[in-house]
Amino acid sequence: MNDMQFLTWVRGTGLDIAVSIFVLGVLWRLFEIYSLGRKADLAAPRDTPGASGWHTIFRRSIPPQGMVKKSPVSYIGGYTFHIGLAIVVFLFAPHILLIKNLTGLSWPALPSQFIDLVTVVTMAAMVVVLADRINKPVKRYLSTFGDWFTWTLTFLPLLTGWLAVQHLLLPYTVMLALHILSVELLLIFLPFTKLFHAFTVFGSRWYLGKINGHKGVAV
Amino acid sequence: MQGPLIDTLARQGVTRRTFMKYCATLASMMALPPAAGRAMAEAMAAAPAAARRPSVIWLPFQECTGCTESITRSHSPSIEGLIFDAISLDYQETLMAAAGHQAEEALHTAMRENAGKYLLVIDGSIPLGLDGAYSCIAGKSNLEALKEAAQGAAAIVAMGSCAAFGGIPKANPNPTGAVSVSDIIKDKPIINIPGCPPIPVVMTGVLAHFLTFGSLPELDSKGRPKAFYGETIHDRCYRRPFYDQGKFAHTFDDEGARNGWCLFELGCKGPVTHNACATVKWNGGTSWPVESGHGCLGCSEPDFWDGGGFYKALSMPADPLKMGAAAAVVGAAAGVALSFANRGKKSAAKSAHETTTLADLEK
Amino acid sequence: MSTAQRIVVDPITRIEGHLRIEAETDASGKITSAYSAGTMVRGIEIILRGRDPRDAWAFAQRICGVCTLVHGLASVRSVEDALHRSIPSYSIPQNAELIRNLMIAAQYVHDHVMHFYHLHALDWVDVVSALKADPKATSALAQSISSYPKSSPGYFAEVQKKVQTFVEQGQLGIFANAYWGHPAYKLPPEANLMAVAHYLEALAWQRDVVKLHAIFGGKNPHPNFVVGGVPSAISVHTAAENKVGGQSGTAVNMVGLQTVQNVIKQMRDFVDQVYVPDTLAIASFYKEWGGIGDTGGNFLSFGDMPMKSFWDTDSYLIPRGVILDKDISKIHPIDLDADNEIQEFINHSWYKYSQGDDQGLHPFKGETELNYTGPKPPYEHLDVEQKYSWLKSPRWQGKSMEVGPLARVLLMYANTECGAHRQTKELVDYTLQTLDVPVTALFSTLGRTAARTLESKVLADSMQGMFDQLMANIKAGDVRTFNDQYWDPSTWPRHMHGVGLLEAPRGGLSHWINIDDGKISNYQAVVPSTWNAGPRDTLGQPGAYEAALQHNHVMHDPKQPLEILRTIHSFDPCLACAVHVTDPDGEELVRVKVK
Amino acid sequence: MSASLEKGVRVLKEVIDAPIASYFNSCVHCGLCAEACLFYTETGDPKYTPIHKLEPMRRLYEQEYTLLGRLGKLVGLSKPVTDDELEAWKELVYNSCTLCGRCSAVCPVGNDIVYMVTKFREGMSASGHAPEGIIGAVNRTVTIGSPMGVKLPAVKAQMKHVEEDYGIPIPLDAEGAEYMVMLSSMEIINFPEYLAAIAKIMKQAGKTWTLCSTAFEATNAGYQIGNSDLARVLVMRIVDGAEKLKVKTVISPECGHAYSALRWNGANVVGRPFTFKVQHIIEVLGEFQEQGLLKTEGFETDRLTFHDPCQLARRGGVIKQQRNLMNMVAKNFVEMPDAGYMNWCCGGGGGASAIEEGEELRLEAFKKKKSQLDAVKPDRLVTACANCRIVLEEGLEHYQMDIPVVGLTEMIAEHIPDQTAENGA
Amino acid sequence: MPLDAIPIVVINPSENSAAADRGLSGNAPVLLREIAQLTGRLLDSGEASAIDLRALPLTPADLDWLRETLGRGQVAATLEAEGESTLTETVCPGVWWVTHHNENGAVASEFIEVTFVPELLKAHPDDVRIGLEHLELLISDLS
Repeated sequence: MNDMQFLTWVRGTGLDIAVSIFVLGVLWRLFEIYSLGRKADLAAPRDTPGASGWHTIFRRSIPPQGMVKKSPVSYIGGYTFHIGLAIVVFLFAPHILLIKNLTGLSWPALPSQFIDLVTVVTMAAMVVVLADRINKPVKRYLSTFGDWFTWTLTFLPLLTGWLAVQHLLLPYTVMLALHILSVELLLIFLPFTKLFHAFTVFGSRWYLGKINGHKGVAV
Repeated sequence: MQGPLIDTLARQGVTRRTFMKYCATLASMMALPPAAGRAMAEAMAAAPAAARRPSVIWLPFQECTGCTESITRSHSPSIEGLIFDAISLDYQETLMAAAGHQAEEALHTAMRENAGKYLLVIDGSIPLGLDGAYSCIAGKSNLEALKEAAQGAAAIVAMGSCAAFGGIPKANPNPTGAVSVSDIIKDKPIINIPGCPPIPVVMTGVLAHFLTFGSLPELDSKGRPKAFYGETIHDRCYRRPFYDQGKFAHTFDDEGARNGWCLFELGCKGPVTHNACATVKWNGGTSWPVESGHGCLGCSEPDFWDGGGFYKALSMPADPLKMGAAAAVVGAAAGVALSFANRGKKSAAKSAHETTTLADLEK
Repeated sequence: MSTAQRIVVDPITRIEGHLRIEAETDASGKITSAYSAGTMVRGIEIILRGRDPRDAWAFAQRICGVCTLVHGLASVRSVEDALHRSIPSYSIPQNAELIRNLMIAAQYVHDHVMHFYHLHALDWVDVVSALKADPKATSALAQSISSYPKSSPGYFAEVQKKVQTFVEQGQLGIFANAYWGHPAYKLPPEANLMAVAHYLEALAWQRDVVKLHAIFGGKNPHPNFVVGGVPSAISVHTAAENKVGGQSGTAVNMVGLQTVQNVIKQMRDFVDQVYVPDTLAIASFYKEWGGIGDTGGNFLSFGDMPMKSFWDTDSYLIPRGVILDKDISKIHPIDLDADNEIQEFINHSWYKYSQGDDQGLHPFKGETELNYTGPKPPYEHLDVEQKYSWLKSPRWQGKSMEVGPLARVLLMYANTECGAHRQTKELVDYTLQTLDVPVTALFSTLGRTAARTLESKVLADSMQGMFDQLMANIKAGDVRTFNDQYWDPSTWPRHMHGVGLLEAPRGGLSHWINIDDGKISNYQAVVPSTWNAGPRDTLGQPGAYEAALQHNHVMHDPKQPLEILRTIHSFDPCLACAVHVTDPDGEELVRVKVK
Repeated sequence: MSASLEKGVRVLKEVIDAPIASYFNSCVHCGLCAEACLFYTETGDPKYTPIHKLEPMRRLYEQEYTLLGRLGKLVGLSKPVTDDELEAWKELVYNSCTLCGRCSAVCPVGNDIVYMVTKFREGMSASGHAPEGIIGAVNRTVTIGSPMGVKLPAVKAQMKHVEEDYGIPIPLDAEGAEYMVMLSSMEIINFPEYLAAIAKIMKQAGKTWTLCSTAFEATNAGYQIGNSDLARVLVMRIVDGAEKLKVKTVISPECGHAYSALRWNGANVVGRPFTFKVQHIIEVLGEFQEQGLLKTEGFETDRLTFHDPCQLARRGGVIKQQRNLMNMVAKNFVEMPDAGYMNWCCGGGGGASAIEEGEELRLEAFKKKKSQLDAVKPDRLVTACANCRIVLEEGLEHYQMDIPVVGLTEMIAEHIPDQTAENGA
Repeated sequence: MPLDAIPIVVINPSENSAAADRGLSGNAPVLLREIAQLTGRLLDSGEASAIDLRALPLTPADLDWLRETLGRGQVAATLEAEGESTLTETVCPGVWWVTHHNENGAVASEFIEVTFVPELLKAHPDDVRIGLEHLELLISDLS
């Protein structure tokens, strides 16, 4: 298989397989998780404005008071890499095009130099977060194979994408193919690893907000 | 700057200044540093003028004659310049006067007289199906003709994407079993000059290099001269700044298209295509595909015909995703099935509930 | 030549591709029957199946690198026709039609000139004889027939010197082993020298005029097209508003349009001052070829150069129609969809039809299944009683047709009511008068070659009008070049079919496409050389090449098949060929290696 | 698998629901919950990371309710939960967790870890892995009526004592009263002033109220041990009492867990909504203050600070009221760092204070409270939870800090003008 | 129709004058530093050097900017050899802007040369020798 065939495969059959497993996995896992259901709360609710599942989905994106000081690396590194990822994934023109092709939705892109910068910052943040995981007793204690594996799965698309754009290490065609392949691996494993938090985080926050909101606590 | 070649050129009215200019421009085109132009001028000037013009034999196989047409569009050196001053084009079906057995004889004479020295140029792919009956010249299969001609060749130039990589005949489902020259010939130096067709100046430039230095230029992993195929179209494209700014043409006739914004969204394969179109341009520097508004087809890359569609951006799926809907159904079905299993399990646990008593607290 | 002969000439050179012809001569050396065979196939119709119809043009274009744009454009038109048949409001901006016309016309002029000088001329011009010419006399000759500025004695002396050096070196290259000195060459040395000089001039000229294709299509060979218009957006800006800096966004800017204007002028100048005078001058030495190479008198043209729209055939510069039995007083209309009009037969072609090989199939129902039954290579000859070619045999109402410049010129000649074609009539009449030959001389090898020249003039002249119209549109603020409605195949009806017609330099071209679910389900290209070079059909009727060769060809020396080349080249073949000459009894006689 | 383990697993299967599944899938092992947990911050031992305390339940969830987990169990990649493991986890689930909810407050993906711990305790208790101390408390509550063994006569003695001291009658089993007041046994034994304070306040507010002879004990050890069945038994006593006396509102005393158990969990364990309201005494006081029914005189002048009981503030949504009440009677009120919603637990909630073997750890964790107090150096510490009060006093004594702890209700009552005279006149 | 009859069709009203909108890639200003460095080297060691402008990712706007910035100096030379070549000294003496056109007038290559006199302008000793022979012939013709 030459590099062009490799690229065409990852853009064609490979993508098809990856997206299919992703869609299949996401639906299966969402059903599996949320079909367990929850009993209705019979306690009389206390109504406080701002205390609800929806509010919590957004409110939890802001660090609670004092916590940034407690664990600056987790917060700054984590926020940087999540926001960076979002920018790179959703505001880079070629990615928007893919999303447009798959969903029909599109929006304006950011200049690629900026995306480039964000990618580097994101990768740096990820490396810092990784170092933190190795150094911090709690994180090291909690970490399993899955944590190292998913870090790699997330890092590879950034690295390969950046290398491809910068024309480093391997010819662009191969690098682009590796980039797409790494994204496909990410898609394939996402529903079955802790990466699935990308989906359940909303459900979790909503439940937290809902359960506590019932008590009048805006969490 | 002295030497037989420069003297010969001088006799033809080429001054040293002209020659230096030519070398500077050639070096620029071949992406060599400016100093190389002077070095090249000196090397070429010092090269001994051949007693005979080197023999070039050009065999057409599964081709469309586009490569031949392309070389006739070469500006510097021009095709007539090559034929009259630089090479002896002893066999070229489209241009040669003789036909039939006279042509065959010219071929065999040239092969005999220049054994071991001639440059063999091949355009078109070679079909292996039906014992080669898909393409025959003089009743002889291309495969046989290639093997015979390759024996005495000093080097082989696979001209165009068909000869270099199999090209359009090899496109899915490859009905005739077409292959490239390098799939067949393993014991001769082969230089691939892909493109559909290749840029004329690339063809003549490589010929000139071989004739001047007697060796092949440096090649990349796909057998292409690095000087011309070392960088991608995208790298050298004048529209690259727009890509970087995120400005794209969305159709062939919108504001972006008229302003010359990046054609990535319209399927341009510039980022994965190694060729010199963006710098050398076409037809005497008049224009080139991207400048005229159509994305690069990627024609100098192997199997570009099966690269997923010319209007699909590289970041778009090469084929429509076929399994997605099925996967969604399967995923939902699996999810629903698991839901029922889980809820069943849960209610079973619930109905088996035995009220905990104080005694139960103690194990 | 005292016995019947069977001759094998393979390859026929100075054509595009691989063609083989088999013919038989009687004892006098006269050809009694000839067989034309395409010996190369790539299966592009098969490769196209299942692909995105918008991509098809690029594949189809690679059918031929000489015709280089016609297949691409025919393919684009086939998809557009499919859309138009399903969605009648679907249209192409006029600017796109004009740009396409300019590109087609430039292709004609470029291709015809190159054919005449580089592919055909060596059949009539003895290069070696040019060495004997007197440059002064050559200059006088040149000046007597044309006002072309490059006609000084010094100019011709230089050309002669160049050829001299070349010949003296002993390496004739592409001119080696040819038929120099053959008695069929009748030009005086001065005319030969002039032609050789123009051979070189034309090489330089053709390089420049293809810039028109480079402006609109990005490159030549194989310029780019797009379904729905042309891909070259018009980029006319002031420098101040110019976003790219020194030059406008696309190649179609002020500089590019100026180049186009220059090319048009260059084309007209060369045709008027070199091509037309040379044709007339050379033809005057070969008038007997006005009686050789008649194909039987059936001509077909699909028409082209829509001034308004592809679907408005009344706006075509070149008319559509069929002429039967040389009767130019009656133009027969063509029904593209009628099952019994355009059909392809394969009795003698290496294909298989699912319903039996004897029937003819309309291209919309066409099938392409390769079925090679010929000899295993290396082979000496083909069995012409059986299948012997990779070409199919297209027929109109069961009749063999000639397509190409002669067909078009005859149709324009027959349409004199239309203003544009008065020029054609005048040109044809002037030519016949100048050469002093009867009108029947048109149906010949000479007529075919002359028609090509005359057509070049008509088209080169028409280009200025097209360009002016384009400029007027731009001036009026209309810069539209592309219709992006229905660009996405997901917006198309599930089942469509269409035909893209185009008059290629070599004749009527048609691409037939069936589209199901946005993908090509069947693709059939019926190309000019299939009409002309196709083998015999079910009824045994010969194709145009075969018929022409069977008309009045007496081989001076079968070892030097110059006569065959003249007639075959007069069609400007677009494939690789071979010629077999077999005994009328079918008995194989002495196999003569033609050397 | 032992029968008890089997039962525990069955109970867990019953209680694992969508929020828990969602939470487990959302956890990214970021470890931020550890930073919020005083058992981790004061010991530095990563095993006290809140989410880690749920590890056996996580595995059980995956093995029971996810396809991949089932496969993993099948091929031996995922080990089944054992008695030994649960026994080892007892310390993490009970001793080192006070259900204070700070971890839930900081989790970036929104996992309600306390919610999960309460569910895990269902399985732990059902499988016999609850700590002795809490089991004892449950036993006493169910069999005797109160975790500290207080019976009705003891309550009556207190009532009498208050009536004598303050001259205010304490109603018992008064049908149709607006409020039914609950007590915690700690108040009956250690803080009798509470009952007096209620009497004074109710009198000033002019509200009718009553104690209930069959349901005076508010503490719900069943809730603390995490057993709904036993919690239900205890809640039902209150429900029966309240419905029998037809009161409008039941007042939960100054006890955080009692409030959570009745206010938020009660209806759910009995399986139907209450016919009466449940309010914490601080909520009631807040209402009285708002309605102008609470009038005080004079101010405390020494430096006071307030310890927010977790169940009242963070888990109960009552934060402003206690501050308004403080300001009513205190001139020199200062807030500790992190006070309010993010206040640190005393270290003894959720039943932890009942675990003898957990004392050392509790005292270690108390350093957090110590540092909070060190930051403001109060003269006295006010709170609104009897359990907090006891744990705080223990801790302060251990660290030899001389800061008395007082109940807010009592402090308010002290500032209510003497009503005996008025009324007696 | 003459081309100048075409009115200017404004497809895009100019929005603002941000560098990016004018097509500047930002690569040109860097070149100035390189040129300065090369000029320093020329002064220090006499070593001439050249920058191939086609080998750099410069937009036409970049080139315009550079040309405008460097300006035109006092010396300009034209060479007629297979198309015109122009060698123009910029306002910085020793920095030359060299443009080679092909026979069709298109720009074939473009350099900035940092040298006292561009190599191309100097007569080659061999040519001078031929010139001398020619001169001697002329002189001998005088007598």
